[in-house]
Amino acid sequence: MQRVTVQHGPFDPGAILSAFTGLADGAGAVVSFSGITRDLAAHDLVAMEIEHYPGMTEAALEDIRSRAIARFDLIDALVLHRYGRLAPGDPIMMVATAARHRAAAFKGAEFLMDYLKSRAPFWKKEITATGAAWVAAKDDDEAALTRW
Amino acid sequence: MQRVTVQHGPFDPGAILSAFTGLADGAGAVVSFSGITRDLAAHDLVAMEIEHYPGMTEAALEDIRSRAIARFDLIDALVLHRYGRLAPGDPIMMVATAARHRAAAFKGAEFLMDYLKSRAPFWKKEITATGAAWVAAKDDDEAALTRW
Amino acid sequence: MKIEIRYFAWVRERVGAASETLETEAATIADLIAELSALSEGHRHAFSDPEAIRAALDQTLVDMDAPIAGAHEVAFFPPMTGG
Amino acid sequence: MKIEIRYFAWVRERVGAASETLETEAATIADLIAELSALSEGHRHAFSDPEAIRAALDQTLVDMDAPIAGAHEVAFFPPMTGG
Repeated sequence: MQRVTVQHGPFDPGAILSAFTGLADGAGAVVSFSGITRDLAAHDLVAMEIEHYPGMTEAALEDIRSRAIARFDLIDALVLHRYGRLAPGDPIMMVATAARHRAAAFKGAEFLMDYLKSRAPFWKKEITATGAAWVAAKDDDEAALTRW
Repeated sequence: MQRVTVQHGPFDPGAILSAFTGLADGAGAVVSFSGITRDLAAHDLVAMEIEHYPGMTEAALEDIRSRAIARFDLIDALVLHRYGRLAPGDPIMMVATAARHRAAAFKGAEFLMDYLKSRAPFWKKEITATGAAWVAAKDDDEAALTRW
Repeated sequence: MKIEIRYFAWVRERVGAASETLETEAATIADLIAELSALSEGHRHAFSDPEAIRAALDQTLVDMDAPIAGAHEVAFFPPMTGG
Repeated sequence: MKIEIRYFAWVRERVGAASETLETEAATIADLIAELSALSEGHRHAFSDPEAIRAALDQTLVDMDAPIAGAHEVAFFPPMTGG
């Protein structure tokens, strides 16, 4: 099973969690995070367009994954992110971690999310009935990195 | 879909995550935690026997779930725990949370886990080739509650 | 008053029974433990370390000084180890 | 030296191109930004708020004072908003 995936097409978080859990030999704890496309600023979202930087995206996700595994002694970790045009309600990305104990699995997943948000080259654009606007980065997201 | 489940039989974390995510209307973030049966003290685990307190168990899990939803403004939350004799590698329990933003989904899931560990009436007994022993509660688990 | 007592995990194993019915005038959980401890060697062993005992009154966790008047069911068990 | 410049998100939209090739003697990312800003009104608009610009050198995030000697590809884009 691929541990870093950048794809346009849909995915099923449950199917990925099952496959990931089945391979996590010796794990006592598995944490997953799934992000769902929803209105961020606008309230009449028609679609979300996600641009990325092919090549750099995969390298950045591999780097984030390796750092999470080393830092929290994870048994395994997975990162998947979609790009292109997504509809509201579509799963947009997912991370999963497997560890011996629950604290490492939780911390590993939060670390992956914080770095992915601010260090992986993805940009979201909200398409509404009346126009389109790039989603602004949140100061909170940058600040979240300082805890690691 | 049932949000609090206490059962002997097996479950598939992925199937539950898919169903839960599909129902979490308006959610931007879904977090799941699955616990897997593994050696805790012993290193030759044959089986794990989980005793519980029928009636109180369900009430305690309902209470923990309600408190997590209120405290973190969750869109939905789910708790499932097995009892009886489980084999190493078997999924033993699961929690899932759905929220608008990732911080609430993560915090809600960690809160559910911390309370479930120390406030829901389950007791684990490790069965090994040479005998059986009750798993001792960890001071860490009780201490984890002080952060909430 | 008549009260149903339930035991779980190693408290159950040491007492040697999953439940019993007791006629008691105990005012609190702590009083009840003192009374139960005198019933048999198994009960004494089960309750020998009060720090390791948790109690529930009608299926709700309570402290040792909780009054038991009106309760139908009291349960004793070790610290929980679910999850 | 000849360098490939790539733009993403609103930087790309303001510049009006996804990429371009530049012959430059710029020493650092900041020097390169100064040079690019002078190319057109679109470039000037794209780079008008330096705080809002991130840069990658051969697909690795770098600071504004990073030297660009030997690089094949430099990319400019807004703060990332994945996840």
